[in-house]
Amino acid sequence: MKGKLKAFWSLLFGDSVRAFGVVSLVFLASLAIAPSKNYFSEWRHYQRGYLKMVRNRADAVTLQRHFQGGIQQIWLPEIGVVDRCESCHVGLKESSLANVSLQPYRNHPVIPHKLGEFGCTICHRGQGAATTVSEAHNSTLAWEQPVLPAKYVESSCGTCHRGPVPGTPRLNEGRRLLASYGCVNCHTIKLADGATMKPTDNPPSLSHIADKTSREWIYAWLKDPQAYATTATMPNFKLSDDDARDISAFLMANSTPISGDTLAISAKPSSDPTAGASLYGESFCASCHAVQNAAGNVVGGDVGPELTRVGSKVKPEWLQAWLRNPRIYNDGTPMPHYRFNDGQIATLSGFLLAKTDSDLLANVHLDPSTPQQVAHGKRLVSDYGCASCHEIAGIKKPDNFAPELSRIGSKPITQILFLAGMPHTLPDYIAGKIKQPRAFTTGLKMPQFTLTQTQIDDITTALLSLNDRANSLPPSMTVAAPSESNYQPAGQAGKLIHDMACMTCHRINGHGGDMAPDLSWEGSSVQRQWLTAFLKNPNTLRPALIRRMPKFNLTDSEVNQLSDYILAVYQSPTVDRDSMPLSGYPAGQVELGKQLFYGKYSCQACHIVDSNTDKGYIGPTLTQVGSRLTAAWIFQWLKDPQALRAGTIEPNRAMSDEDARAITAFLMSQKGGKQQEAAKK
Amino acid sequence: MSDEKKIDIEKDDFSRRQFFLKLGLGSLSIAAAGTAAFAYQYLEPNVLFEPSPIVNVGNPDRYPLDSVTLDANMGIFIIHSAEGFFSLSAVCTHLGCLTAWKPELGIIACPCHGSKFYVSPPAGKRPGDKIEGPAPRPLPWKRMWVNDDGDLLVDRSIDIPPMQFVRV
Amino acid sequence: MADPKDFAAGIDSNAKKAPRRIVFVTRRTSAQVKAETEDQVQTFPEVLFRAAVAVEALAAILVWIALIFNAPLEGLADPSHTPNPAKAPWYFLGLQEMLHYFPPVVAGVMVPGLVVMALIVIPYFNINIEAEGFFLKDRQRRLRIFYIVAAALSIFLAWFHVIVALVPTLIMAGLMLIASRSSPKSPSAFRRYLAARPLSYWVMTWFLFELVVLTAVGTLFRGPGWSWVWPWQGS
Amino acid sequence: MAKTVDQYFDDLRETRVWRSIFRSGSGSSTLHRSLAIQQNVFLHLFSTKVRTRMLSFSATWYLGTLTLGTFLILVATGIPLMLYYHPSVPQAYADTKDLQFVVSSGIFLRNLHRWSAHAMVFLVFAHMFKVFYRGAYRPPREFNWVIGIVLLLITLLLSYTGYLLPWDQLAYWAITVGSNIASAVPFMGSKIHFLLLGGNAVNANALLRFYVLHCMILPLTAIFFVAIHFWRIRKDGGLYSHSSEPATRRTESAAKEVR
Amino acid sequence: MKLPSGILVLTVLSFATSCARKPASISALQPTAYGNAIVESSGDKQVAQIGATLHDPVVVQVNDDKGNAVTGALVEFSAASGVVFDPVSALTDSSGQVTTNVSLGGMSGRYELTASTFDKSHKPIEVKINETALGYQQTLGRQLNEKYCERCHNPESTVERVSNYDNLAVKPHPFNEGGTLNKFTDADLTAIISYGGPALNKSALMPAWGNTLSKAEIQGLIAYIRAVSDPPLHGSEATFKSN
Repeated sequence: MKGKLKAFWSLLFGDSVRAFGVVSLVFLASLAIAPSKNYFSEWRHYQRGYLKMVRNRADAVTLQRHFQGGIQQIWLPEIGVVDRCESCHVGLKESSLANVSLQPYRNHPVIPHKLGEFGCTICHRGQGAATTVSEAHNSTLAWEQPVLPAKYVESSCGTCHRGPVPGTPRLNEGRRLLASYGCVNCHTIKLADGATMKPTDNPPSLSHIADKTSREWIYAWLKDPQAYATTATMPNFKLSDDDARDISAFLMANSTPISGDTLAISAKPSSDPTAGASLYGESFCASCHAVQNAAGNVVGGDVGPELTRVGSKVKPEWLQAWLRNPRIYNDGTPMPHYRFNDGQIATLSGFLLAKTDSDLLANVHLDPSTPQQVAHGKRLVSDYGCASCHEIAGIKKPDNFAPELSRIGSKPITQILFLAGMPHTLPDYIAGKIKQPRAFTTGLKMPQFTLTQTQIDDITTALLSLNDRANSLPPSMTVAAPSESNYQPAGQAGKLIHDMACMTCHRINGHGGDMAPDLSWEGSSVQRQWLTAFLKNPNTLRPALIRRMPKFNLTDSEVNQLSDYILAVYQSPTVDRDSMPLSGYPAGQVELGKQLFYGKYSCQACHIVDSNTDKGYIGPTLTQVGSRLTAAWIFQWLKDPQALRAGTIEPNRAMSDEDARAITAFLMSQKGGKQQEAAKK
Repeated sequence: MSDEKKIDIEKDDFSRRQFFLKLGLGSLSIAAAGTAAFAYQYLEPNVLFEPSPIVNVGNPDRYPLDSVTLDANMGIFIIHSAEGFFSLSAVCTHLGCLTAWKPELGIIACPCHGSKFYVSPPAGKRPGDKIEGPAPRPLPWKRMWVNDDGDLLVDRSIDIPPMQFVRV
Repeated sequence: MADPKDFAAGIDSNAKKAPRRIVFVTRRTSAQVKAETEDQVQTFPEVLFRAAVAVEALAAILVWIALIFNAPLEGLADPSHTPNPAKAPWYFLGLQEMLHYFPPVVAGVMVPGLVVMALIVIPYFNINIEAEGFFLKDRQRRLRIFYIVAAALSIFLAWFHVIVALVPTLIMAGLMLIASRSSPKSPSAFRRYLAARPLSYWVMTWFLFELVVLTAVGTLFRGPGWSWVWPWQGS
Repeated sequence: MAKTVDQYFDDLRETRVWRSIFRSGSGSSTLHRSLAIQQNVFLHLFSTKVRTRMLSFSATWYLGTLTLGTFLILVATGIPLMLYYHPSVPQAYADTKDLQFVVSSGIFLRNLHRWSAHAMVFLVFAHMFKVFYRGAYRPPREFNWVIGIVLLLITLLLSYTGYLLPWDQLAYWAITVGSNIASAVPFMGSKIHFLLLGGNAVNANALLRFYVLHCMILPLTAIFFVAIHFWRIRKDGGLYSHSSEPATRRTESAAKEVR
Repeated sequence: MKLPSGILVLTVLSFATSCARKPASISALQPTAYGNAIVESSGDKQVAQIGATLHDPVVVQVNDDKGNAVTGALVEFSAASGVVFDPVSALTDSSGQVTTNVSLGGMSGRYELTASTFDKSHKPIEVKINETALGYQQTLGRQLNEKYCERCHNPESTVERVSNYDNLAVKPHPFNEGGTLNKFTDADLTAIISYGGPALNKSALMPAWGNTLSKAEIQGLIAYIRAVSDPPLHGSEATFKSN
């Protein structure tokens, strides 16, 4: 055996010429294999696979004609994009490949942009220059940004679109959450257009907290805010018992009485739950405040705090003072000044104070605080940055308390410490950080928020849009956010509007809430008589709505003041309220309008004119629209509703002037006679 | 061992040596030829960083009637004549210099070797035809069309037969 | 080395005469007169073929390596962000490892400068020309010098906590100790071998040993912050 | 068939044109073979004959030849790589990416260049130590040893300058660290650093300087010294042969005597 | 060498990832009981954005041959790559049910989830659950649907929205009525939405939206209608089945 091997060896390598021949052959073979690296490149493999797949389809000829072999490149020099994704994703532009589930051959779903003008990596990240799957999709040493998981892809819309975008609920919601969960109270977020993101939550001032609640409640709240109210947005700081004790001691000691007076009970809280419930309902408290029902579901609005256990929280005297006039305690509160009388205050406070939870404070036993505890509490309050959100007397709001997040979407992975077992990608890091902030390092101050997985994903999406590209795009390539106005009405009426917090629900001149109709041009729209009556005693216009206008118990002079102001100031430039008469339309026109209303335009699908026959439940009831709205407004509205109130759901029917005039005549004849007569009697 | 056999072995050895020599040299020649093919493939770029041949030259309103506009970066003329819009290559067919529009003469002229081309030609001639000079061919017409947004597009890579005007 | 020309060479004008080997014998140099002429082969084809075989084999191996392993390419250079650790090319990592311990003037300039100088002067100082065992002659004195030098080096390295350089130094010193206790008559072949090593051998081997160890440590065992990391720990 | 091809080649070798180019002519006599070396501009650096013993693998391990081999591979791969490379700051990196991803076999050539460079550094070191342990630097070869040291330094510089060219993080920081070692030279260190980089930091200037050094200055210098290196081998009496040296023989005989 | 290096890389990668995932799937769950049937209890036919977690968890129940719930049977979920189950396998609880939260994959289309358990003879029994992931266009359509269409086209009322369906003399088609809506071509649907019911001789109670909605919005609505239609319109969308 050995001899044979030796003979074979000397046959091949016996002398230099033999060795030369053999080694040259080996060398040739090696060189011949060298092009294989090119020939077997992945993109060629996928292109072959595409042609194979296409061959069996009905539209094979078209697809084969469209197919271009070789590396396909999208080059956008202005933004430094080189994308070669289409080398493998061959069928991206073939709309007939929508039902292909085999990647990389599926077509791209419809988006409002042309693929060739945007490339792929602008939205999906990844390495556009790469022509291998792992280099293009994954995070490598040479490229940190892996392909963005689809659930975060809306973040890329946010790099150019600075405002809300239709079709990207995730991004819009994420941005809203960033502002409304107080993230931006601690983290500065400078937007690419130079503005700084402003918080929309309204954390209460703690300067007078001793007036409002007990130290025990503060303690329990600090330990677990969600135990008090499941919808509380206050995060859990995971404080130790001692720390919670000391902070509560400090807050109580630091509190000063409001306006120097101690609060006194003005009326003994009534214990009539039925009357309380009905007043609570009449006042539409539920539009803003939620209460947990027996089934454990939280029902009601989220403007104000949840009231399920409010009786365990507030002091009765504070509650009554608050109900009497919340502006004394907090001038900026979104809570309206209801002008309740003493009896109503007694009823309502009694009703609310009965909402207690005996478990909440059962285990809270606090000894009187010592100066050391107060001092320690003060230190903790500055350490945890409580003053970033809450106003606390004697403690300044810290600047840049938490890391700035203006470019978090481009944070280099090499600068991130990941948790064990966590995928090493930026979205996973951000989502993980929001989900469990304290898990990353001991001693971190960021508290635990109560968010659903979907909310975490939304916030992550919004944060990922804050990246280098967003900050470096020329303004010509961005879509600016609609500018938010700071409109505040002036004068006596302005004070009244502020007092009743109208703009918590109503939007006026680009500022305010979106719970109730936009009042910017209300003056062109309504008749004075109706307006005064409505302000005194709001009745419902839209039967399908849950949230309604509460009754504020305004005095006549206040109503007049408000009506005058609305009619004088909130006038649309396009509607001259006096251009059309309020009545006196010829009967023929009214009849034509009726036919159009019920026939051609079938308005009864959504509106009720004759409450006996019509059932439409979407738009406002029109039985007395003739005494409510001005004819000019109705006419203009029928012509183009969105021009008067952007975003209203009434479809634009592109009516001719004739049709619109006829329907106006018909609607102006709906004066709600019976009810008015009944009222007169 | 007889002498004959010895010679045989020597002969055998010699031819075997020759075989290995040829094997080696042959392999190297094939390798050299293969490398040449390999080099050719390598030298041919697979992607080009060049502007797209399709140029958006903007709204037709930008070009008044009877105007000749040179897009020097793209090397094309956009001409709005009474018959309609058309696009001429601005690259001289002689040696590739960029031609220029001479409004005082109403012609396109090449600065390098004096070729001149018609824009509004006499009867029997077409825009782009040579008036004089060494240019071997008339300036080619480029494909032009209007997109959905109403902008004029020109594909510089496609020559079309003359006299195809775009009306807007 | 200038020698007086006390010889004369005749010039034969007969061009057709076969050239002869002429030996010049001068006073100071001894001619390399060989007892017998060695076998010689023609450079062409023997040497050239062998060279071709060697180069082709190397090329083939490198082609395979190039096919299988991709050259590293990291992210775009970012002057604002230093990777941790920032390493020089591997052949400088021995230097970088020393820079970890010594001031730049010592590790970055003096040591490499001295090494290069030493390498250059080697052939001019008759080093290793008398290729005889270092300890075979003048043993006591040389041992004393050796003890002093080895101890000084070790203390110096220990003083700076240069464990990675100290360990090879100590191993080399141990081997030299064995060599000093050996003689060409030693029963074991290894000790006979050590005994015959000259000083230049010891110095160069120590240098090679340090080079390999320092480079290997710098390449494989250094992680973030130039801290010690085992290759299998990863980052 | 083979014969006719042979004959065809033989005929070709006898043509006037061929003979005007290759003076040595065909034939396998010693003279022809000597002429083949002497008449060739590249090969004449070598002697026409070598000692048979020097052909054995153990004599040299072919380390010098292999180093030359890597150098040839580096030249052959480096020139095509230059065709796709712009030595400008962000572009250099993009070009390296393009070589990796879109140029046909670009990644193969880059790999080959990179690994050959590493192999060359290693082989140069190995060659040096092999020469030292064999004592092949002894007179009359001392100057060739010095040239060898120079070639070692050139090799290191070639590899080092090439390291920066991809302009990636690895390159950038390796060069930053490496060039700061140079600035440790007393008195003129910062000047060397400044001149090497063409500035105070590793930036566009440094890239261009390294590019020119890597592709022009250093390879030409290396070729110059390599030529001298080879020529000196011939002039210094061929490859060093161990037992032909009197010194060693003396030790060996001494050892024998003792035994 | 016939095997392309790409496939090699992919194989290695998928092998690596499958290795990495294995410990999760081979959780030390040992069934204590076996059922004869597996049925879906809730969570079928949900609609969510791509990559999103479904609003309601998917609940399946394992029953024995008499139809009684089985406690302690092992249920495993599987789907096309990209779909994430939390948990991916579990034992049935005392009511015989297993609940899992599902995040859909990254591509728009229909996802077929499989929940499987074993009977006593270790034969697998499965139930298929279908969910829909919406892409950009369909999400836009869904938003428009919620704002404009659903008030009439969805017969069910919620706390926030009272349905107008019952008030209409001619009943609109809920959008998941695939049997009816699939008969309309995209052009038909565009015409009805743009010009109202009378455009196709349908009820005038359906108003014309052509002046209110843009072309793209109407296309988005149609895409949404196609996405939620049950049964699906053949060939309109990809279906991702478990592999």
